[in-house]
Amino acid sequence: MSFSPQEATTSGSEIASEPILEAQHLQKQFPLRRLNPFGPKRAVRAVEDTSLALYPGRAMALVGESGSGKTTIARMLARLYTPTTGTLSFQGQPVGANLRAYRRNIQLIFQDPFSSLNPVHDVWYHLSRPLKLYKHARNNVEVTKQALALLERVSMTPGEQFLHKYPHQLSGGQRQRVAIARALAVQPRVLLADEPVSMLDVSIRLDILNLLLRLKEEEQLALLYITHDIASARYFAEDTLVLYAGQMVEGGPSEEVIQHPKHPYTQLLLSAAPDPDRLVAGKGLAPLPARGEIPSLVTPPSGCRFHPRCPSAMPVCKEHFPPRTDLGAGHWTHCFLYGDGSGTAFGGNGTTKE
Amino acid sequence: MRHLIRRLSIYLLAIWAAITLNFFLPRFAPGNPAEVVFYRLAQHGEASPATLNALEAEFGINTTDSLWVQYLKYLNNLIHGQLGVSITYFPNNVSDVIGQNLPWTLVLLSVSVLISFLLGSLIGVFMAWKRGSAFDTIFSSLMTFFYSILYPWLALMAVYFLGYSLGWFPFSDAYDVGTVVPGWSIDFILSAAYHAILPALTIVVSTIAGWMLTMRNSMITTLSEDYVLMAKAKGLTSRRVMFAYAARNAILPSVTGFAIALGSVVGGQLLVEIIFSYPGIGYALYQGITNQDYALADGVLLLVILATVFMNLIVDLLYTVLDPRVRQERSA
Amino acid sequence: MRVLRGFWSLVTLNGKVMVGSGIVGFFVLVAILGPLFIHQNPLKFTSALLEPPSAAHWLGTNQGGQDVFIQLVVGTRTSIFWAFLTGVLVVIISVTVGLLSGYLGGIVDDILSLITNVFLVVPALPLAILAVEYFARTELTIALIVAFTNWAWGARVLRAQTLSMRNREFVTAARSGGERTWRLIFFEILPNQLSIVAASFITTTIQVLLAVAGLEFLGFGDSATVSWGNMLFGAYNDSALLLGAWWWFAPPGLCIALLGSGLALLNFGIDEIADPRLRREPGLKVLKKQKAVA
Amino acid sequence: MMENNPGTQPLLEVQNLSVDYAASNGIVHAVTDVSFTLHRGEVLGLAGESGSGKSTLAFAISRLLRPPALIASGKVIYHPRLRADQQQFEQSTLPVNVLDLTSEELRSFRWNELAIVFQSAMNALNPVMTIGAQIMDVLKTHRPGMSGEARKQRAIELLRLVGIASDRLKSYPHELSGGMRQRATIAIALALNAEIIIMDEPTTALDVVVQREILTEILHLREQLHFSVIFITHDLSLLIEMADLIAIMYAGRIVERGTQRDLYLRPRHPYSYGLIHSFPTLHGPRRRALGIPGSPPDLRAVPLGCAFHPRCPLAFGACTTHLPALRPVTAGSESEQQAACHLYDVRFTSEAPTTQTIAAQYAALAEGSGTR
Repeated sequence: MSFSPQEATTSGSEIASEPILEAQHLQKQFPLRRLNPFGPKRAVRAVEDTSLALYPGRAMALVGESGSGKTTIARMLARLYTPTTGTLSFQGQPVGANLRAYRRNIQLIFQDPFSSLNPVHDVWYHLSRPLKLYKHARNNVEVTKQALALLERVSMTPGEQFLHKYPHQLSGGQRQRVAIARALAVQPRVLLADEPVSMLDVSIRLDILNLLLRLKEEEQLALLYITHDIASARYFAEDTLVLYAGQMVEGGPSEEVIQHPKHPYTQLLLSAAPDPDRLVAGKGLAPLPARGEIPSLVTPPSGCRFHPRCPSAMPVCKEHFPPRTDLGAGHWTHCFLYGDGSGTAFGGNGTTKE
Repeated sequence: MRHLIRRLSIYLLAIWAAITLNFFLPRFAPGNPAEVVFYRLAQHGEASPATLNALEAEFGINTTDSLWVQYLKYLNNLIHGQLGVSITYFPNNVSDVIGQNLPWTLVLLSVSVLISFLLGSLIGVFMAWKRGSAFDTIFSSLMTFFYSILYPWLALMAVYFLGYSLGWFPFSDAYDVGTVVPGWSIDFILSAAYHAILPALTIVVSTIAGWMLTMRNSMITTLSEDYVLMAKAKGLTSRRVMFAYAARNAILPSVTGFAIALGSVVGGQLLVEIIFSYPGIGYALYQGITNQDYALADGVLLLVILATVFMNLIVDLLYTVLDPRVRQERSA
Repeated sequence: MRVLRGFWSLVTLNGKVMVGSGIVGFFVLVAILGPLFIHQNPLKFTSALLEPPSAAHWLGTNQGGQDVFIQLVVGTRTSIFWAFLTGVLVVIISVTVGLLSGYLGGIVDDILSLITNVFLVVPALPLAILAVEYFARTELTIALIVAFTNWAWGARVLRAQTLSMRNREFVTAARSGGERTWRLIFFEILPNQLSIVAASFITTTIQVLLAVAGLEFLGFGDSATVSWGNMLFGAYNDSALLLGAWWWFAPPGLCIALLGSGLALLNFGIDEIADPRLRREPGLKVLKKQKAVA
Repeated sequence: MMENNPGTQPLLEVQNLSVDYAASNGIVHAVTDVSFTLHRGEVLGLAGESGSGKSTLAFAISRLLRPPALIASGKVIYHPRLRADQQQFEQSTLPVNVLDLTSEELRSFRWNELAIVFQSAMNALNPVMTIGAQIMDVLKTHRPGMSGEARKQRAIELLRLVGIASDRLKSYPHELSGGMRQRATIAIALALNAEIIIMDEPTTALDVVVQREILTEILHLREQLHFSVIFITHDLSLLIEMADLIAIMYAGRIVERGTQRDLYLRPRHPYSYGLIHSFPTLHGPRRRALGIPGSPPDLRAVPLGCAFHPRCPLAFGACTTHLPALRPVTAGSESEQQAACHLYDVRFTSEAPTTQTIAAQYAALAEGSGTR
């Protein structure tokens, strides 16, 4: 059995290899249409100053609620959106204008397998397009051969049985496997999985996650796993990054972030997550430390965008977005409660583990 | 606000385009329409070289003015309501002819369109509510046949069978020209209403199928919405569920459709007036066309286009009242 | 053979489609084969004036002694040919405008939808008359002008569809897979819209059939051509009404209404196939006997 | 006002309820032979995946099924009680079969006795009507004696109850956030103090924090107002935290039911076990989990015998041929836990498996697939 998440969850210092995909200071604004051309410019400020790095054979989870900007980040990494500012580099080289060459290495897996496959095309067609576009197959015989191999890799056997089926003839899990096979057909180095299981039935979710984990290990793929379910981030990814309203609030090794959350938002997220163990421990639903919903991104709160909901908000939170505080072991957060003495520790053990 | 300003700019552009087309077409069309008109006038013995000059000016022939100057003059005339002189009703101005005929058209059109829309939508609501019943089946078949009927043909049939053969209704003119005098008298109104029955019936019958279909489909879609199910679950009366929840939402696409369909209804009305010799602007248009009275025909057409655009604006306003989602966008 | 069987199963899938294609098929057959059996000039004047229907003249004769039945059969070909041709023309315009406008967005969309909206607001028939009156009276002129005044509705529907489909994940997936724009439009989006294109073609053809007949009725047709609309024009202008010659004006209009009904049925059928909510469920009859359903 | 202890008096008894869908290629059994009892003041959780029939069951109970669905057999017995505070749909406490009510009785039964909260508040609220009007609508129909001002006061009170400011009375649904909309539908459900509120995935479309807020709100309101809840969800981990009793459905049947504690700590049906362990945990060792192999069955072709047998790591001969019935998992025990599984039938197995045995079988399966 090759799966052993604990071993992979090492502290940041042990990451040997160089990042394969690195994003620095990405920012994305979607301009809104104005009626009055002289009026103020308005935009949806979807993502602010985000930096992250993906490593071969490792998975990073982006955790956040709707409106947190996680999908926008994935689409910027896939260059479906052009970042407003910031740089992307692949294997140390800045990403240039040749998007097709870039997409040879970066592939996206979508949330909804019911809409990510074209209802009018069969499985063979879906797999043949990347094979032909990236010249991995020269003719239809080769396409069929490789398509069968791809289906095999995503555990759809015997492949012949599925090759000429249309999406509506497949179950949700099978469709998502075809979508993964399509991404693999490109022979990418990085997979960006945008909530790959949230539309699937509960009992088959782990099956798909395990498939992605197997691919990550066997092929040393770098994985970005986007989810709103923090428990699955713990299961799936070595590293976790928590987003709130387009801002990075906390990140580090998954186990560290989840067992010792520092940012008040991460703490809120964790206390809101369903946790049957609480039942065993004693009484039912724990009270939430904060209420409310994600603010509008057209006119977001100033400074730290969580401050209107934050139980520990200070005047300074309204003024600036807090700088990054390293908490050791690769764990960091953007919160004035930590570092520099600009605030007091929050939530019990505010000190780092060393 | 946004929504309305966008719509308004569309309307202004539409009006401008129609006017401009009306100006340029005769100037670029093959042949010399001024001469055609002149010879027609000559037959009436009302032509003089001055008339020809006036006509040529109207069509932009043999004039020293540049095209732009002509265009500006033309626009200026339009703004002052000068649409030229009608040959058919010489020496009356086109605007006078239209002014005389317009009320008839407006009354007939608005009455029959309202009846058709309300009745058709109501039938559509019931068809969807009682889907699969005999009521639905019968009206569905009728709807299919009347969906694609030619107005003038239906008018001919009505005139021939209900008017000419059976003699139940009068089938020409807008009132009994021989016996009553136009005015606010009971006799006149009754006579006018009596004369309007057949033309109105023709318009209602040839347009109602469209409203029935739109409303039925839209209603069926709405009936499968959760809020209708919830209204039922709330134990509301069927009537309340049907109207306040289902039909109230289903009417929205119908209203949009209403705006789009107005154009074809207006076109149909023109044809119907011709058959019934109804003294509206459709009849004037026909006179203009058959006599190659371009000034008259174009004047009527411009007015019709203008009126349709204006009615679109009213429907837009109505829609804003009906749909709070658009209303909010307006205030935003 | 497979194609034929596929076509047959498509036709029999839905009762409305079946009846509709029966009617349309009949008219198309008459249009193709009918004139082959007629060896007489439909415009030939005879001395048999205004005869009611009889064995010699199935639908009687008109004031010029021309045989109405023969005119009707010959006119079927003209009317159907021009209606379908114009319909195709309209669909080509609306598909192009709709797809480009919806997919490309931005300034292209702004301009194209502005034009579309303008054409939607301006009434088609008056605009067509305005345009047609200065030109030579031929069927081609009418076809072009009707196409020019009727494309906007289809373009609007297709634009809305394309707009919603452009953001569907399978298009984004294909785009992130490296597909080119034209392939996205024609291989990913367009195949999903075929039912809408078909429905729009049929609706348009009905519109066009009526618009052409309307213009012909006003006398803008080519008087040397026999068509349903021209027959109506002749009947009305030669006072068929006052002469009581119902057999002269009733048949062409009836043919238009019937062909239109056939097309409408096809259209309703396609709607039902595309939107299952409009379909009548098979279990409905059983259900009525069930007490437990509200 | 509440004179009886929760969980003792039956309120709603569902007996052998079956729902079919008439499809073009035959009949599909969406719900088959389902029986359960809801007691006063209880939260009953119904869990299952897509196609398990959980929502169909809820619609059948409230008689809101739409064609082509129809109730094939069964009874839904409702036990009314006299309530001094309000108008009653029936002036007696004799049990009635909801499926036998005339349409007029049904109209009065609805919302007075049974209210529903739908999955998507956006779709369940009439987009062209204000929130206030949608609340007052119910009052107008069911409390014709109430004055306009009283209706308005009641609406404000209801909104306040679910944490919405009274100035939202004039808001349209699209002007509210997702969480607020769902609160508003709950306020509507509370309007007539219904005895039963069916909640069909009320929080599925919401983000976790809002979801938690609303669940807390629901439990809090139940304490205050003493209604019973049938809570339907695909997310078993939610139910374990908030339901008193849980029934798990698979392919249209209840396969296991028991208290939340029993189900979480000692799931007996292999499907229940698999479902519970399909959720990654926040604490404890991170171990490989497998979920359940295979997919939920296509209702048009449900496997013979136990519908779960093709996916079950403990399936044996009888599972492919005999349909298991719900039976107590431990004979004579006071626990109400029941499972529809041959493993607990003495005719097929001499000794019933423990949760550990099921865990071991699943682990063996995981081992097998790990080497794949």
